[in-house]
Amino acid sequence: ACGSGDDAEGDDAVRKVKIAYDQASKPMSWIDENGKPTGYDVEVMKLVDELLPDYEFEFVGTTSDDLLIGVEQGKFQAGVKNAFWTEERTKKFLYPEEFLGLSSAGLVLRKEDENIKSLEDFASAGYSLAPIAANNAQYTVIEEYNNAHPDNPVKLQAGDSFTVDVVQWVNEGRVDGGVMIEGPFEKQVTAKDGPYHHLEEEVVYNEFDVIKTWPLFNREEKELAAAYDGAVKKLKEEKKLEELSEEFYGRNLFDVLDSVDR
Amino acid sequence: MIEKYFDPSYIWTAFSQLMPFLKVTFAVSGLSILFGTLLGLLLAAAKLGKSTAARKLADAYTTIMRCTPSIVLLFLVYYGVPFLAGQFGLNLHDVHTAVFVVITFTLQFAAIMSEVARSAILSVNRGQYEAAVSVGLSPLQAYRRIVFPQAVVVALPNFANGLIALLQEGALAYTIGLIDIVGKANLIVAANFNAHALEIFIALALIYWVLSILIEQFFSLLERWLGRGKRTIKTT
Amino acid sequence: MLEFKGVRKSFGPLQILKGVDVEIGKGDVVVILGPSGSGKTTLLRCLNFLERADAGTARLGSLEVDLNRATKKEVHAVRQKTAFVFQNYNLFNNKTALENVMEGLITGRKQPKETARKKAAAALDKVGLSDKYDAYPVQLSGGQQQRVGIARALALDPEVILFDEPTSALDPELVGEVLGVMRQIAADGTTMLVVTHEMQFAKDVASQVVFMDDGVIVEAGTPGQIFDRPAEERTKRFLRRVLPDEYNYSI
Amino acid sequence: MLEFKGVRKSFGPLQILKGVDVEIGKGDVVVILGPSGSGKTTLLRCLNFLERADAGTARLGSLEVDLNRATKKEVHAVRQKTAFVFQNYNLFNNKTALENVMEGLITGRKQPKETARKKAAAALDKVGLSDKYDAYPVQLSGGQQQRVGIARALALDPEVILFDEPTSALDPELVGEVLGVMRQIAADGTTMLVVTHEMQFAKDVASQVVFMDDGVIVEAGTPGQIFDRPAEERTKRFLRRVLPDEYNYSI
Amino acid sequence: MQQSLNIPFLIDTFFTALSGVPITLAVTAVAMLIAVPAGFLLALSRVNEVPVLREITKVYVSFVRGTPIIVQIFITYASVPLILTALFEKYGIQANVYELNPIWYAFIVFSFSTTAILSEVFRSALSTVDRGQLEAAWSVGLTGFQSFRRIIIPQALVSALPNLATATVNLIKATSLGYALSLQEITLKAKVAANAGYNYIEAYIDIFLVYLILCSVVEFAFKKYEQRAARFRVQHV
Ligand SMILES: Nc1ncnc2c1ncn2[C@@H]1O[C@H](COP(=O)(O)OP(=O)(O)OP(=O)(O)O)[C@@H](O)[C@H]1O
Ligand SMILES: Nc1ncnc2c1ncn2[C@@H]1O[C@H](COP(=O)(O)OP(=O)(O)OP(=O)(O)O)[C@@H](O)[C@H]1O
Ligand SMILES: [Mg+2]
Ligand SMILES: [Mg+2]
Repeated sequence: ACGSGDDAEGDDAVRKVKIAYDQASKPMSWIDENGKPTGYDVEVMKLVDELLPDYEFEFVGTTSDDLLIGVEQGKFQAGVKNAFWTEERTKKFLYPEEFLGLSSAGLVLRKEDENIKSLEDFASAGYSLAPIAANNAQYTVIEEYNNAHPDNPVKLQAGDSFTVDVVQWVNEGRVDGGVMIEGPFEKQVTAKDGPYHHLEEEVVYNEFDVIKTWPLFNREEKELAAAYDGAVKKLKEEKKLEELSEEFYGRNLFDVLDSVDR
Repeated sequence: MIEKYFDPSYIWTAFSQLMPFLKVTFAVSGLSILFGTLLGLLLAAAKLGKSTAARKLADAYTTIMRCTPSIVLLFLVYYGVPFLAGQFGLNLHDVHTAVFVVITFTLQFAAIMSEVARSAILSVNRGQYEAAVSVGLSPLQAYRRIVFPQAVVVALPNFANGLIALLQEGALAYTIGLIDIVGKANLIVAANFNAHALEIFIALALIYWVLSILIEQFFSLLERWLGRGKRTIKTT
Repeated sequence: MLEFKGVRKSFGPLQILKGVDVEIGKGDVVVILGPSGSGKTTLLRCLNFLERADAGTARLGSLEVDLNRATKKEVHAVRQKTAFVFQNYNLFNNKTALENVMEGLITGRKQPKETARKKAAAALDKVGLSDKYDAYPVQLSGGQQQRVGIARALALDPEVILFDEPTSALDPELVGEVLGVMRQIAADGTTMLVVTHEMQFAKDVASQVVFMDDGVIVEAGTPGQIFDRPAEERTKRFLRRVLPDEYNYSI
Repeated sequence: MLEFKGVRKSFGPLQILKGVDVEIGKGDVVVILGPSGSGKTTLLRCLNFLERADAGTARLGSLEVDLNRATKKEVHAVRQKTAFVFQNYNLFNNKTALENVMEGLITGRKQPKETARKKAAAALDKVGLSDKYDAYPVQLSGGQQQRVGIARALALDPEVILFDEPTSALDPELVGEVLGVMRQIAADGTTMLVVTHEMQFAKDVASQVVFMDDGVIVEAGTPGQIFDRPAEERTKRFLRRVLPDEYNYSI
Repeated sequence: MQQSLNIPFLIDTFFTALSGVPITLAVTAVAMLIAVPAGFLLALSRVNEVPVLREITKVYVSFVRGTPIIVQIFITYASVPLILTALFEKYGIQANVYELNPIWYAFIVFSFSTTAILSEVFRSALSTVDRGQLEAAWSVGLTGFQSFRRIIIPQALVSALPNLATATVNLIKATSLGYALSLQEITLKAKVAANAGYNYIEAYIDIFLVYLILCSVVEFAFKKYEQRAARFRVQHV
C-alpha cells in the first residue's frame, strides 16, 4: 500500500483506510499461521470492505495499546479489538450506530464450584479471580460490576495478557476462577483435539453475560462510520454475522440478542 | 500435576515456528547497534570534550533517553516523528514500522553506549595519550590507535550487556506490530489461547541462550585479543 | 633553534613555573639540573603542550607559538618536530616494544611499514634490546622499558628531543652506553633538552647547563661555569652535596 | 635473619632466575648490583610473593616457607614482616601522600589512627615532603612519588625492607639524604635488601654486595672484595664501565 | 487531528502512578542489595579464573543475561509453583505455594538478572585497576580482602559507576515487567486507570513523567558520587 500521495486526487477515488486489529486476541482477531489477519472481528470488517466500493481497507495487526493510541491520533482510521461500549470512551472515540458482534463472557471454575452462576455468587464466595490484562474488555466488565456492587465486589487484579492461562490456573488451584470468552474455552477444553480436553471433567464454563462489541473509529471519521453502519446493517439482515459467530465462537450468540442489555 | 500442562512436543514445534523470525530480530538490533554505537561515540566525545555546551547537551540527552521507558520513547517516535514530518508536508504514515523501532533503539542505545565509552576512555591512563601525541600522532590518531584499543577492552563487557539487552527488546517492537522472535512467541501463545505458553517461552529462552553463548564466546575472544599486554588484578 | 620565554604555570594556587627563559642553538645539548619538585618535568611538558602553560612563548626554528593560546595546528606542528622521553616511560601498553617504536613513524610520520620496521629495529638495537622486539611493556624490566622509551624518541629523528631523566632506571653500564648514543645524535645535529641527575653527562656533553629551583632558573652557563665557578649560593649548595668529592680531586 | 635458597623463576620459556641463594644477617644491608634485565626485580618480587617462584625456599627469622607452595597464611605473615619499595613507586592512586603512608599502619598493622598519622607525618618529613601531605599521587613529581614510596615502607618499621632502585628518580642532593636515612635505619637493626645503581651507597653502607647477571649470582662479598678485588671477569667488566675513573684516583 | 488531552485524568493518574513508586523502589532496592555483592563475587571468580566457579559463572551469566526477563518471569512464575506443589504433595508438606505474594518472584528474578549484568560491569571495572596497586597493598601488609576494600574497589568504582547507573535505571524501568505478576507498580497502575476511558496517551505521559523524575534523581546521585569517587584522577584536558 504505497498510494500515499493520491489522497488529494478527489472524492471519486477509492479511499484507503487503515483498520487496526488486535493481533493476539484469538478468536476475535489474530494473525493466523500464514501471517494473515483473521478472527470474527476481522472477518466482519472484510465483509464490510466488500460492501464499500469507495473504501479499501488495509488491516494492520498490532497491540491494544497501539491500536487505541493509533485510532485516537488518526494513524488508523478504525480499530477492532473486541471493545465494549462505555460512556467515557465516547469522549475519545467515535462509536458507530451498529455494533459489530457479541461476546460471551463467563467464569471458568472447578467442577465442584459448578453452582456459581454469576459474579454475585463468585464475589459472595470470596473467591480469587485470575488477573486480567488491564486493556482487556473483560477487565471493564468486572470493574463495572464492582462499581455497581460496592458492597460485594469481585477481587479484581490486573495482569498480563500472555502469561495467564486461565484453565490451567483454575485447575491447579492457583486461583478459584477466571473470566473467559466462550470461544477459547470451547477450543481448549470442549473440542476433542483441544490442548486441555483431558480436563473436561474438571473445569466448567458458566456464562454470566453476553455483551455487544464495537469497532472504534477516529473522531473525524464520521463518514466512514456511517458507511460502516450501512454495510453492517445489511450483513446482519443477511445473517452473515450469525454465520461468523458460529464459525469463530462455535455458537450463534445472536440467538440470545434479546437478553443482551449492553 | 506437571504432565497435565506440560507437553515437550510444543517446544520442538515452537522452534521451527520461531526461527524464521530471528532474522527480524537481527536486522532490527543490528542496525540499532550500528547507529547507536556511532551516535554514542559522538556523545562520549562531547562529554569528554572542552565545550561546556556540548557536554551539557550530551548529559541531558543521556539523562532523558536513559530515563524514558522504552515503550514511551517508542510511542513518541512512532507518533511524534510522522507528526513533525507532517508539519513539513511529508507523509510518513506508510513508512515501515521497523524504521521507527530502529530509531527508538538507536536513540536509547546511544545513551547507554555514551556512558560505556566515557567510562572506558577515562580508565585509560592519560600517559598513553600523552605518549601518542608526543610521537607526532594527532589527537584523533592518538585516540584511534592508542587510547581506543585499550578502552575497548574495558568497554566490551558493558557493551555486551547493552547489546544482549537490545536483542531482547523484541517485545517492544511487538507493541507496534513488528513481529520479531519475541513477538512471534507471543502470537503462538495467543493462537493457543494461552495454553502451553511455558513450552513456547522455554523454546524462546533456549534460542536466546544459544545466541548469548555465541555472542559471549565472540566477545571473550575479542577481549583476549585486544587485551594483549594488559596486566589485571589477579589475586592468584 | 629552540627558544622559550616567560613560561609560567600554576596548578591551582601552586605556582610551579614562575617565568622561565631558555635559548638553545641547533645541535646544542642543554642539561637542566635541579632538585626534585623544582618544575623540570612541568617545563618540558609545557613545551610539548602536554600541559597548557599559563603564559609564555616558544620558537622552534621558524615556528613561533604562544604556549597558552596555540591552535591545534600549531600544537601538532610542534609535536611533529619534537620527541619526548617520559620520566615514567609511558610505553603503549597494547603494543610490543617494536610496535611502540614504529607507531610514531607509521602513523605520525606516514612512513611505509617496512622502512619503519627497519628504523625501529635499529633504534632498539642501539639501546641493547635486540632480543625484546616482541615483548609487551609488562614483560619488560624497568630499565628495558626506559630504553624502549628512548628508542621510540630516537627513531623519530626529530629536530628536538626532550628527555626527562632518561637514564634513571639504568645500571651505570647502560647509562654509559645510552649517553654515548645521545652524544652521537647530538653531534649529528639534533637539539636536546635533557633533565638529568647524571652530572657526568652534564659535564661531558652539555653545551649549556641550566640550574632550576622552585620554578625559576637560578643560573645558566657552560658546564665549566656552573660546575667550577657557580655564582649563586643555591647552586653552590646543590653542587656541594651532589658532586662526589672525587670530582674535586680530579680537577 | 633472611635467607633464601635455590630461587628459580621462568616466564614461559624464558628462564629469569636460575637458582639464587642469598643469606643476610639481622641489620645487614645487602646490595644487589647487576645489569638491566638480569632478574633483580624478579628476585625481590619472588621473595614477597608478588611473583610465584617455580622453586626455592626462604627463611625469615623463625619463619620458613617454600616460595612455590606457601599457603595464604604464610604469604601474609611474610608480607607483614617485610616492606617493599617499588621501582615504579606504585602509590595508591586513590589516597593522598599521607594516607598512602598511613594505610599499612592502620589497616595492615591495626594501629590507632592518631598514632598512624604521627608516624606517617614523621616518615614523610624524613624524606623532605612535609608540604605534600595532602597531594594525590598524580599531583606529585616523579621524585616526590618515589619518596612517598620510601616513606610508606619506612613507616611500617618492618624487620626487612626490600628496596628496588629507591633513588632512581631523585636528584643527587636528595639521594644523599635518602641514603642517609637508610643508613640510619640499618643502624637501628632493620635488615635491607637493596637493588640499586648507586655505587657510592654500595661502597659506604653495604655489609655485602651481590653481583647478579642473567639470573645467577656471579659473585658476592664485602664491598671491599667486590669493588677492589673482583674475582670474576664479568664483574670486572661491569665495574670497569661503572666506576668513574675518579674512583681509581681516590684509592 | 490531535485530540486534546484529558487534563483532569492526566493529573489524577499521575498520582495513581506515583503510588506505584514504593513497589518499584522495593523491587529495585532488594535486587540491588543482592546483586551488588553477588555480582561482585561472580566478577572476582572470573577475574581470578577460579576453576569451577568461573565456568558456572559463565553459564549463569549467559543464561540470565541472555534471555528476556519477561520470559524468566514467566518461566519462574509458571513452573516454580507446579514443581513446589508436586514436591509438597510428595513429602506431605501442608503449604499453599499460591498464597505467596508474587513480589517474591520479582525479587528473585530481578536479583538474578541484575547480578548477571553487574558481574560484567564489575569485571570490566576491575580490569581498569593496575595490578601494581594490589601488589603495593599486599606489600604494606594488607590482606586480599583489605586490599580490595581500601584500594582496589575505590579505584574500580570510578569506572563502574556510570555503568552501575545505567543498570540501576534499567532495573527501575524493567520493574514494569512486574505487570506479568500483577505487581502494583507504576506502569500497571497507570494502565489500569487508563482502561476505563481508554486514556492511553495520558497514561503514558504519566508513566513517562514518573520514571523521568525517579530515574533522574537516581542518575544525579550517581553522577555526584562519581565526581566524588574520581577526585584522585587527573582532569582530562
Ligand atoms: N611478566 C614477564 N613476562 C616475560 N618476561 C618477563 C616478565 N617480567 C620480566 N620479564 C623478563 O625478565 C627479565 C628480568 O626482569 P627484571 O625486572 O627482574 O630485571 P631487573 O634486573 O630488575 O632489570 P632493571 O634493572 O632493568 O629493572 C627481563 O629480561 C624481562 O624482560
Ligand atoms: N597535576 C598537578 N597538580 C598539582 N601539583 C602538581 C601537579 N603536577 C605537578 N605538581 C607539582 O609541581 C611541582 C613540580 O613538579 P615537576 O614534576 O615539574 O617536578 P620535577 O622538577 O620534575 O621533579 P622530579 O625531579 O622529582 O621529577 C611539584 O611540587 C609537584 O608537586
Ligand atoms: Mg620530574
Ligand atoms: Mg628492575
